[in-house]
Order: sequence, then structure tokens, then C-alpha cells
Amino acid sequence: MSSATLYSVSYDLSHTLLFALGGLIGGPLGRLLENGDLVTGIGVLVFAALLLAASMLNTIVLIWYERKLLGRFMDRRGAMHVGYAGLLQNFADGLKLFRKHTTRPREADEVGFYFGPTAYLVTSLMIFGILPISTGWNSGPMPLSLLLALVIFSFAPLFIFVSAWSSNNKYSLMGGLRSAAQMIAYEVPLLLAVVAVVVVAGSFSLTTIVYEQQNYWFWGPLIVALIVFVAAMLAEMERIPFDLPEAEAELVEGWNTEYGGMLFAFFMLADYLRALVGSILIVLLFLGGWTLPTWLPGSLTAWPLAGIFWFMVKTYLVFGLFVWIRASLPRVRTDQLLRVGWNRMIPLALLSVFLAAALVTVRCVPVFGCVPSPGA
Amino acid sequence: MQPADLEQALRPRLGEHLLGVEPFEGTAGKVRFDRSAAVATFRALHDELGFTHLAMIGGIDWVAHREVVYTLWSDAAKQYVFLSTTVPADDAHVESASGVWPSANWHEREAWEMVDITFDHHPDLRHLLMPDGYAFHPLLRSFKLHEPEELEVKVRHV
Amino acid sequence: MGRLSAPATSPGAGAAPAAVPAEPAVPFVEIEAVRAKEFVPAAKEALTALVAEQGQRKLIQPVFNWAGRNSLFPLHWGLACCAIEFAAAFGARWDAERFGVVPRSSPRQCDLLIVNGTVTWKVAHKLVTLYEQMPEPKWVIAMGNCATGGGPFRTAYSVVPGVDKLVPVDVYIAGCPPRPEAMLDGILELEKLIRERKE
Amino acid sequence: MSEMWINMGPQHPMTHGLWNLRVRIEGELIRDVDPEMGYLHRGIEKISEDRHYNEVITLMDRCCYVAGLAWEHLYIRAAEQALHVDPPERAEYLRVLCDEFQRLGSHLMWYAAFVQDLGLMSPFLYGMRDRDLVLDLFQSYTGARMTYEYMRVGGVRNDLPPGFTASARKVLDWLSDRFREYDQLCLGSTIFRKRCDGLGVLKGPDAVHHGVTGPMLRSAGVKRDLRKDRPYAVYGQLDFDVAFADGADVTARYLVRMEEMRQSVRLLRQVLDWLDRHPGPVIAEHLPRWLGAPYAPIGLEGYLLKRNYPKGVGFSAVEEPHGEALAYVVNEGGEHPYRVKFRSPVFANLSAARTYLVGYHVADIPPIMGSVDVCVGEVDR
Repeated sequence: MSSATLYSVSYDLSHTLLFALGGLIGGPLGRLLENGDLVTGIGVLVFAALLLAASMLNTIVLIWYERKLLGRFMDRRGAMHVGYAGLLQNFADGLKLFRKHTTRPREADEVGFYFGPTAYLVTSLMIFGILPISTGWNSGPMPLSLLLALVIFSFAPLFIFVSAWSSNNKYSLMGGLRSAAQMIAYEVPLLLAVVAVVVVAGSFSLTTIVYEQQNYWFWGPLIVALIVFVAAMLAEMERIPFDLPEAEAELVEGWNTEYGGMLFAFFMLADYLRALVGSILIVLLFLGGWTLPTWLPGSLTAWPLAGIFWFMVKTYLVFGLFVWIRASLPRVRTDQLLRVGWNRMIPLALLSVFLAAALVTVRCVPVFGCVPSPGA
Repeated sequence: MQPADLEQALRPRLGEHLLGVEPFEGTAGKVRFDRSAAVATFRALHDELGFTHLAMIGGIDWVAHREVVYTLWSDAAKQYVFLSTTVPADDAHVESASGVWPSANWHEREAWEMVDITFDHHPDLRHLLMPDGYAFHPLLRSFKLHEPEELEVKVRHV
Repeated sequence: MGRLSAPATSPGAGAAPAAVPAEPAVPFVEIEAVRAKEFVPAAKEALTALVAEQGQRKLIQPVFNWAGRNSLFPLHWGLACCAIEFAAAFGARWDAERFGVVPRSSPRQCDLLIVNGTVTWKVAHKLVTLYEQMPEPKWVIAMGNCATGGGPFRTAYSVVPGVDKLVPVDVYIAGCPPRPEAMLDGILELEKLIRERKE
Repeated sequence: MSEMWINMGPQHPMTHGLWNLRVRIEGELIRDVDPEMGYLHRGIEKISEDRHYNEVITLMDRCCYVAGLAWEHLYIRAAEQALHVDPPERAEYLRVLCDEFQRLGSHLMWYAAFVQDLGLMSPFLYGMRDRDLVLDLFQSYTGARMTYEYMRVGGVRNDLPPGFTASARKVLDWLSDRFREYDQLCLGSTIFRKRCDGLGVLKGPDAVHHGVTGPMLRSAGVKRDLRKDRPYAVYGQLDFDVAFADGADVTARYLVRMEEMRQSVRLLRQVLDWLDRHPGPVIAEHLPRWLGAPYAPIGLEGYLLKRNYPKGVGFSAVEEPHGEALAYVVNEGGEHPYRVKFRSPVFANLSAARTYLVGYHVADIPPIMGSVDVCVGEVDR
């Protein structure tokens, strides 16, 4: 199963390409091309390009998925007329936004106005290089990949605040302030919930965490951590019920009020990229990643790309849960959000860490089986 | 409550400033008072007769004079009553009722703007419906509606 | 390099088949005729044609027009009665989102201003401001009789008799108020306009 | 953070219409508010002075565009009193039918807009879906979805089409099932209760003092409903309860409006039963010809008729979906009213904005203003 992975494919591609080119040219220049480091470098670049394309495509499909699903929840159809069942709708939106003029208000800060959304999008994209989607997706072992992903994930409030402040609009500024307060408040329970997972899995590497879930997925024994993680993730992704920074009813469009054209598209893309990352993290940490339960027939995973397939199925189901929440819950207020964050979420997260520690000590849980010994 | 009851209750307080109580179908009556006793009338109706709800203030332009009509409601009697006072067109002002009923604020602003009746001691008498600086009073009979073709449109970009 | 059957001395003949009618028995004449010497002017010609075509906006423009007409974001702005029908068009029965029409609250993100109601002089300059805040390319739909020409309030002292006196209007929708079907029809008419757009 | 003024409107998702709420905020706290109206002032009272009595009905539909029939009813009652015309009983029942269906339509529209302001999109779709059913009924007997021009001086324009009562009952059954779902979606949600409880409090005495009427007043524990207290049309013969609550906050207003919809359904069932049993004329038989249609007889006959027609002043009070609406029509002879003056309930409810907004958060403005149910058309007229 793990013989043909995305990274190996891109490595092979670059290897074949470079060696063919080197053979064709011949001489010292050709030998220079047949260098192993160069092959690895080009392979990584190809891998990155594929990754970029895959994540962008996924994001756009995710937007389509949300619109259709939301439509169904609301007794209507959603986008229908562009492409089959509206599949091309978001491409049309993107092209249109690409074509639109980008205007900058006269009083806006020039550097921050353009730097904010760009950095927001770029940092959101960077996370995809770290997340293991299936076995062999990454180039090599990354012992601290979970920590790195969360670090990059938490850059966002800075850039949101920069872009909100520099667009020189009161609504934007209030949105930016809310966003900063909210994200900082929910970083803490998010990380504590992650600590619970790390305690049980004994590693900060996402790949290892997935492998540790071979016996049982972590959502059962770590249900408290899962609840905290999902709630904190909703706040981090700024989705209803925690979408205060872009609360349409009072703050027009929140911190992206002054942004139009491609910069607005950057925000939209980055928002959904983060939603995708959030769903992926939940799948990786709690739902067994690309594995399936062992009591299911092995034929389900015995074909190439089965890992990626099951992984994406899980991711989309998790995201469907977020859409469901969006269709059925109103928005909370800033002070309530912060109060819940500091007063409820952090104690719950600490409890989940305690439970995880207890689990590691007890080692075996009746229904779920036994925890593998750390480092084994 | 009948017009006679109203007159009986108000006459001692207002004296000759009460110009009469006319019957009006569907209400307790129409109390006509002199504008010099405006606040006394409001107080009497609000404090003694229980007309705590001021529903509407409307101005009518009768060309020679203008009339201000107050519509009040009493939750106890479950009845409306009209108050009416006339002001001459060249000296159109009357005491504000917003000290007695806060809800009079906007109604008086509108009446001032539309029928050009000034309300003395009004806390905040400025334009409500028309833009600031609008020089006309549209609901006066002398204000004629134009045909839009006569308009020359000039938009000033702000 | 292979057989050269076409006479090399026919420089003027850009198209190879015209130059080799004499020997139709040789099947691969056309490939061989494309030699470097002749390829350069041919390619130049083709490229010039391509650039000229692009100059007339025939290549990329249709793609952008397709995108533009399929994702019209109207400004979320309710003026008067027509705004209720405008909202009804986004309800479950008509669902304007099928056509990719999603209302946005910020004018920066919109490309369609639907004037859905009576415009008064007091709001006129705010309407113009909102129009100017929308980035190009943008369109305006005058929805209903009031926006088209003042409607029943045409004679009133405070009403702009037709929003086209303030901003350029692309599509007028008749009705007082127009039904949601009429509004969707207006949007589809606008899509037809965008399809033929040249710039 | 120091204080600053922000303008919410005239283009703002919260306003649901064309007005501007100027808010002075300190951080996220509201220190002062100043509603700025008039962006939709269309001079309806002035235009009416240039129109035939029946032509004013056209303006009434557009005056309050979510409760057109209620406003037609309001104006028609005043005009009939000014013109000394009495409608037949069936017309009165039909007007009550219009009124109550309009209340349903308006409250459903309010529900759609209000819950959307809290960030929940689905109820907007549900509310609009169910409102369309009510509009379909209107369409079947008036021919229009929103601007009906149905009532006339002396009655109504036409009778109900055959089969109307059956389809109306079907809609009522459907709606009374939906109300339960609405309550589950809103009252069953902890977040909804947290957002709405104790918000925008306006106690009974303050509300009366500031001229607040309608569901806002009844949610403050004051049981004033013109349909009960001063029965007009045939409300005196119908059996219903006044919906009221005493929370005086946003939740209470929600509860009152929901209960009002249930009471409307109850009223409508009685009206439909009556209409089934009592056929008859729907417009007064002995109307002067010039009153029937604008510009009808211009000759000497018409002139004499108009000249000799008695003058009068008409006054009517109607409990429209937003609250207490009054009309004052002066007939000084001729076919145009001399002066028309309306009292809009939302006008007074908005003028009290300072009392129920100051001290809350910026994020509370949408639910509070949503619970006021602003219809700018009737405020600005």
C-alpha cells in the first residue's frame, strides 16, 4: 500500500526527468544534473506543487460542499447552474474575483493592507506541508510536526489584526480586535486538548499519533479532549457559533470589510484552508487518520490510494459536522465567548489531560482495549 | 368617558383656557384649549385623567391658521381623546409636550418640519425626515408638488 | 534528414499543400514542408493573428465573462418594498443562489448594485458613494418602478424620479414590486449583457 | 479605548431598511444612540392630498410593505368615517381575514429577519418559505403578493375565489405545526437564550411613557391590544386571547410574537367558518358614483354631488402587526382628502431607542433592533 506514495511519485518523476536530461546533454553538465541532491530538491518542488494544487482543489471543493450541504439544511438547492450541480461555481467566483480591480482606500496603510491577506494565505498553506495525509505523504520523519502545525496555525490572528488595522475602518478594527481576543483565548484549551492526545500517543509526530491509533481511535477514551478540541477549533476557524469577527449582522463583513477582489479571495481561501486543516487535525488526532478499524474487511484498504481516499472521506464528514453546526446554532456574544473560553474550556481541557494521564497509567480500558507502551 | 365628563373634569383647572369639548365619534371627545395653557392641559390629562400614552401629534394647515392635534390614550378608560389647539400662521408656536410625554419628541420634530409649527422648550428640535438644512415645509398648503420633468439633477459627490 | 519532395524554391507559399499538388502519392509531404525557414514566418503570422484576436478580446475575455456572469454578488441593501421581494428571491422557493448570486454586505466585494426601492434625495449621495466604492467591473439593476422612474411617488418632493439620474443602469425591471421571478429574469438579462462584454 | 461614533446604516445588514443608527461606543459598550430617519421619506401624506380617496390605497400598500393590508384597513376605516360610508358585514369579516393573514405574514418575515441577525441562517429560509404560503393565499384573491389594492371605500374589491377557505385551512394547519419547530430551533437553543434573555429591557411604565406599542409593549406586561380594548371591525364577535409576557426583553418579544401568530391562526379559523356560512355583498350598495372610481363623473351631476357631500373627519385605530396605528383623515369636500395623518407604531418604538439600547454591547444591537421589528416604510412614510 505504501509503495506508491505522493512523495515517491514526485521523487521518481524528478529522478527520471533529470537523468533523462543529463543523458541527453552528456558531458560534465549532464553529470551535474545526475546529482542526488538536485533530484531530491526538484522532487520536493514537484511535491510542493502537487500539494498546492491538491490543497487548493480540496478547498474549492470544500466550499462547494458547504454551499450544497447548507442548501439542503435550508430546504433549497444551493448553486446549480454552473457546471454539473454547480461544481464549477467556485471556479467562476475565483476567476471573477481575480478579474476584479483591487482597490485600496486612500487612508489605508499600504504595506499592511497587502501584506496581511497574503501572509494569512501563505501561512495557512504552509501547514499542508506538515500534515501527513497518508503513509509516505511526507518526505521524511517529522518528530514535532503536530507542534509545528499548531504554531503556524496560530499565526493567523496577527495577520488578521494587521490587515484589519491597516484598512482604516472602524468595523474592520473591531473585527480584528475580536479576532485577536478570541484566537488567543482559544489557543490555550486547543493546546491542552492536544497535550492529552500527546500524552496517550507518546509522540508529537502526527504520523506516530496515527499509528498509535491502530488498536482503537482516540475519540472514545479522550472524548473530553475531543469536545474541547472541536469547540476551540470552531473558534479558531471563526465559524458559527464563534464567527464574531465577521459577524455580519453588526460588523458588516468584519475584518475584511474593506477588502475586495483578489485580496478578498485570499481571505476566503485562507478561511477554508484553515477549516480544512482543522478537520484534518481532528481526523488525525482522534479519528485514526487514514486507517480503518481492524474489524472491517481488509479489502477496503487494500488498493492504491485507499489511505488518501478514506482520509478525505473522514475529513469531509467532519467538515459536514461543522456545516451542520452552522445551520443550526446562532452566534454567541464576545463576552460570553471569552467567558466560556477561559472559564469552561480550560478546566475541561485540564480535566482531559488528567484523564489521559490516568489512561496511560491504567493502560487498559474495558471497551477500547489497551494502550501500547510508549515508544514501542 | 363622555365629552361632558371631560369638560367637568378640566374646567376647574383650565378656566377660560378650555375652549370647549366637542364630541367625536369613536373617542371620548375633542378638547379644544388655548395654547397659553398648553402645559396645564397636558398635566391635567396626564396626571389626573390617566391619559398616559401620547399616540400622535399632527399639524393641519388651515391656511389662515394652523391646528395641532394631540391624540391620547388612557389604559384605564380604554379610550382615545383628542386635544386641539390653533395657532396663527404667522406666529405658529406652542409649548412642547415632551416634558410630559417623552414620546412627543419625534412627533413634534416631524410636525415642526412638515407644518412649520415651532414647539417651545423642545429638547432637540431639528430635522427628522428631511435632510438637514431643508428650507421648506412640505405639508403646508402653499407647498405645491412639482412634476419631476422640471427637475435638474445635480449630484454632489461627498 | 529524410526525403524532401517539396521544391525548396517556393518561398512565397506559406501553406505547404498548395505548393505540392504535383506529387500526391507521397503521404508525409506536409510534415516535411515545415522547415525552419518557413516555420518562422508562419509562426509569426499565427502569433500575430492570435495577438490581434486577443486585442479584440476574443480569447481570454469570454472566460472572464463566463466567470463574471456566473458569480454576480449583489450588494445586501434593502431600500423599500422591492427589498422584500429581493429577499424572497433568496428564499427557499426561488433560491437565487442557484445562479451564483450571493448577497454580500460590503460594497468592496460586490459587483452588482440592485436598487430595490424608492431612492430619496436624502439617500442619493450615499447610493452614489456605495456605487463608487464597488470595484470595477460593476453593474446596476434598477428593480421596480420606483427605481426606474419614481413609480407612484414620482411627484413627491423627496423622491429621485429614477435612479438612472444618479448611476448608470444596465437593466430595468418593471413591476411594483417585481415578483422574484422577474428579479431572477432581470439577473439573467444582465448575464446576457455580460456575455457580449468586450472590455 | 476611547469613545467613538459609528454609523450603522443606511447600508448595513442590521437595519433591514433604510435608516441609520448612530451609536457612540466605548470598546464594545453602547454609550449613546441616535437613530437617523428619513432616508425613505416619500411624502405619502402630501401625495395623498392630490389623490382620490381610493387612490390613496395604492400608497398604503407601499407605506408598510410587510403589512400592506393592515394599513389599507387602517386608512379605509378612517376614510369611511370621514365620508360617512358603512361597509357590509361580510366586507368587515374579509378585512379581518386580511388583517390576520397579514399579521402572520409580517411576523413570519420578522422571524426570518430576526433570527438571521443572531447568525442563524436557516430560520430565514424557513420563515420565507412559510411566508410564501401566506402570500400565495393573498395572491389567490387579491392578485398580488405584496401590493394588493384590495380594500375600497365602502367594502372590499372582490369576494374570495371558490375553494379559498379549504386551501387557507390547509395553510393554517401547516403553519401551526411549523410554530413548534421554530420554538425548538430558537427556545431550545441555549445560545439563543443566552443571547436574548435580559436584553433590551424596556419595562412597562417606561414603555407607556415613551409611546411604545404593539408586541414590544405587551412583552413588558401591559395588556393593551386595540382588538380587545377598542374592538373595531368584527373583533368584538371573535374569540381570542391577547398574547403577552412580562420579561420585557428580547425573549419576551419573541414569545409574544409567536403567541400572536397562534392566536391569529385561531382567529382565522373562526373567520373562515363565518365566511363559509354567510355569503353576501362585499361592498356598500349605495355609494356615490364619484367615490367608486377616481375621475368618474366630471359633469354637472358629479360636481353637484361632490359639492353637496357632507364634510367630515375620520379617525381610526388599528392594531397592525407592529403595534398601534392611527389614521386621521380630513374631508373638506371634493374627491381628495384635505389632510391625511398617520401614526406609525414603529416610529414611536424607534424614538425610544435610547432607553432599550444604551448599556448593552454592540453585538446586542442586531437582536434588540430585530425584536423591535423595524419597517422603515411606515416610519418615514
